[in-house]
Amino acid sequence: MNEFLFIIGALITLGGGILAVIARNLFHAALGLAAALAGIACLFVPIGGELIAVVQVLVYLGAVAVSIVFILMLSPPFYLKRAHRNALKLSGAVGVTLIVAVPLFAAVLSVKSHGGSSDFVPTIDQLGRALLTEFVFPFEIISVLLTVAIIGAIVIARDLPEDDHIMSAAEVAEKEVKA
Amino acid sequence: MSKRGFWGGFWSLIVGLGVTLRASFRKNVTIQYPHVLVPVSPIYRGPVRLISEEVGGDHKCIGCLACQRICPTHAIPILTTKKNEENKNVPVDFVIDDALCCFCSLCVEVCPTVALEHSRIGDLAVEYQALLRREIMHDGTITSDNFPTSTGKSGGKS
Amino acid sequence: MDEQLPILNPDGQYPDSVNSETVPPIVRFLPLQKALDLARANSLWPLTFGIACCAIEMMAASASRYDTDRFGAGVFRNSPRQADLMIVAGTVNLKMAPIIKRLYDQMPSPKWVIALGSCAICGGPFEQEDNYAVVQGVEKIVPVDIFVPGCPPRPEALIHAILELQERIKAGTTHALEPGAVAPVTEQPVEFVDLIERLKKQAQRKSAQ
Amino acid sequence: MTIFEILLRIVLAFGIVVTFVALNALFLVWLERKVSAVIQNRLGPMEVGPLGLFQTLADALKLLGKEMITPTSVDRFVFLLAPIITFLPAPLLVSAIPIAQGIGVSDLNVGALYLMAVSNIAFIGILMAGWSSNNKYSLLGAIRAVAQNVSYEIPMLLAVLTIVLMAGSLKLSEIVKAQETIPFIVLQPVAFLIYFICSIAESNRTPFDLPEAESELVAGYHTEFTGMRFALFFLAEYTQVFVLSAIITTFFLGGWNGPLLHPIVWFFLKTYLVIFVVMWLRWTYPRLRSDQLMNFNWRVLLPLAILNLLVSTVVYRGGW
Amino acid sequence: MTSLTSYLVLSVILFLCGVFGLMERRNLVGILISIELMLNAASINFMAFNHFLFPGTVTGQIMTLFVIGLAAAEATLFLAIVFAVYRHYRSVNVERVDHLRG
Repeated sequence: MNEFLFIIGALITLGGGILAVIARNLFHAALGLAAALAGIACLFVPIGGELIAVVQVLVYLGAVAVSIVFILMLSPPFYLKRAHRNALKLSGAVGVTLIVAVPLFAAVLSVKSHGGSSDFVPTIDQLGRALLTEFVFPFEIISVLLTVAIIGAIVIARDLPEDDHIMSAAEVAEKEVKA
Repeated sequence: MSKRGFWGGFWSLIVGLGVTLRASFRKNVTIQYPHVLVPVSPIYRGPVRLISEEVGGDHKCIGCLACQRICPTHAIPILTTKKNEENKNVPVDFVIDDALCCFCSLCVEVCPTVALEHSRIGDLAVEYQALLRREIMHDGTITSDNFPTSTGKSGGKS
Repeated sequence: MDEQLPILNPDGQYPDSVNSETVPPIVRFLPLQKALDLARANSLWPLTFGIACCAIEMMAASASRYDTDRFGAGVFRNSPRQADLMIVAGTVNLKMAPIIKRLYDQMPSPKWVIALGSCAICGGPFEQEDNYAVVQGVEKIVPVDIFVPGCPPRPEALIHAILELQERIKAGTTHALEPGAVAPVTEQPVEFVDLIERLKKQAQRKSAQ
Repeated sequence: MTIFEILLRIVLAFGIVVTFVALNALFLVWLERKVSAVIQNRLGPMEVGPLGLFQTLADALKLLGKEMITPTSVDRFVFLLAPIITFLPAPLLVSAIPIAQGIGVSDLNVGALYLMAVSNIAFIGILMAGWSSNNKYSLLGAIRAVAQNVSYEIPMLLAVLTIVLMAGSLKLSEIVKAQETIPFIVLQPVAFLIYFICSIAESNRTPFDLPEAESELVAGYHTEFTGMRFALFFLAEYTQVFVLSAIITTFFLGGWNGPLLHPIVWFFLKTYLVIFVVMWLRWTYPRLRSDQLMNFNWRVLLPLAILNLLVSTVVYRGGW
Repeated sequence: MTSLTSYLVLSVILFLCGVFGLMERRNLVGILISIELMLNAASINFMAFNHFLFPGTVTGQIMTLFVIGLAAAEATLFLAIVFAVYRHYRSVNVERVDHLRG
């Protein structure tokens, strides 16, 4: 069962990830991201992360991916247009990727799994206790960060010019009468 | 928030539910039409027909063309000849086009001999428009007083 | 922006089935055809679509006293993509004609049309040669299966039309279109350009006077 | 277990669940039409089968036989995928709900959160449907649907948290077991109300059916979908109604607990009762306006949910 | 199949996808998508190391939770900034956003 989940999850993740970076249309890229996030949630289940998988789907897929897609839908259509593929830029990107890839693969393949896998699945109780004892400080920081992020986002996105609101018919009439 | 405030609005939601619940216990008003015929008003104006006893029978039309002249939609084309021995008009072809008729009843009112009347048919649906053009009279004899027949399971008169 | 808009109707064209490809329905073999016809006959979803006074009778037919839902024909769909039956209820103006044609084209096959009332059948009170405003019968635009005379017809007449249509669907004698087929218009179709031409002529005549 | 056995089991379970979902949705559509008819003093479907019971079967068969139109200007791949993605959560959700003690496809450790999480997948499907149709009505419908769903998700989660707090577990069967004596609707009426309102909003039904508002947006995000593709949206909607009722039964009405009758009977009895109430609401209330919808969520439901969570923490877990 | 190496290889591939996208995309939202991919690669690593190297502890899982929380905050702010940038420059191409003072 675990292997099955891993294979499914890996396929979805890789497909989604690759789609997310090579899709010409940005909407497709966002959908690829969503697929990758769902696949990663699938991957978490075999390694004892049921809760994390569910949270991944809830927060990442349900909030982050949805809001990205949402922004794309609200935005003017040329958002979605991809800049013309430039051979120089493309080769640059491939080069950087390869440069990053070599040490990473070297590092990954040198890791030896000494402990071996175990069937230990942390309960929600354990996770909660750890969160509120050992990791209470970062936890609080995260909560403050989230609050600040929400307020900041509202402040940044709210910055509308004065005359940019949609006028009601009455207001229009009033304006015309004045003018 | 409305004038009644939050709780007033909340209460109105419950009142609304009560209204629909009470409505659902009321007797339904549906008339199961093809099985049960719908009662209509006694002055209901259905498609116009020429009063006659039977096919090939007698009729009161004297071919005065009053109905043809008054019809606002030209739904009653009549062909007459003076072949009568008293040298009076006699209808030869009498047609009523239901597709054009707007059921205004002017022809019935104007007819000096009360030869026309409104039938009480309320349901009429046909496959071809040509079927709506009823040739009531052909060559001076009434060929058909029937309304276009249909294959439908209904066809009842109201 | 100088960039081309890639989505949202790039050339202002509304997507319709005229420039769309069709996929044959999933179930398409003979033994099931009978059952399919029965199902189609008993589930005629009309398009929410009323033009004039006959629409009031159409509403009455679907309301409590007559209740077309008894025959499965009470599910009024708002999108032509999901409707099977188009009830043309009222006078079809020349200006409205292209829209009706488009709605008909957007409906998926098999689809049926009921012409409700004199105006939809042949122009009714507005029947006149060279009428500048009213289409002389919706038949000139879309193929009609059932004609319901009346001005306006009673709700029973509409129910009768639906029953009649059910019989015809079961017998397989409707104008229902197979996917990809071209609608057989029984009479000469209205040329929409005519309106402009006529208006021009009218204007010329006026200026001449 | 070999991989084929696993595959077989998954396919089998999925098949059973999808069959149940489809049949149940057919029944629910019939029920909806009957309930609406009763409330409007009509008869509803009568002619097809006894009391019109086969009406929805005829509808489904007809939709199968319909032509499937793919407009040329749509985003093909996304357009084809959207109905499937929207329908996908329905069987996934149904399979997580415990019908009775030990009966149910699976009883997850994190069941309560799983239900919340999986229903999120449908948003992506709705967004895909609305965007790919290349139609302004679809786009507006999808935007409204997702804005509404994401907003109502928050008080909904808080209400679920209250229930989890009461039961002390995320496992659905444990939550039901915790209600053996008193169902949570008695102890948590506010949470019940919040959850009920939010879940109706999540399933896009009247009075929250802005995404499909007929008078404004033709048919919302599924305007361009024909035949079976449209039927999948329809199935998804009615399954969502069933799922929301089943979840309310599990969380608040004590699940399968009940005297005399068999637990399964109790479960379905309660579920269909909630379904009836949902339909009753649909045929009673008019549609909200968009700003009313959002205001209600952010100004009433969310503070109420937070307050409820705090108060119930103090009352039930405060220790004094 | 479910070994540490397979998870790590997967995570590296995902990370490289993110790097490639980051280098190649010129659109702010595209860049955000790439960053999310990289963050997810990191959380796969956390989970895998926790499970295979330190069984019995929950540190990696907690870290993943933090990553998810951070990503949510980051996405919110990023999208708000995208809006602001678009409103100012009428473009979301990063190469056009080159003024320090508004």
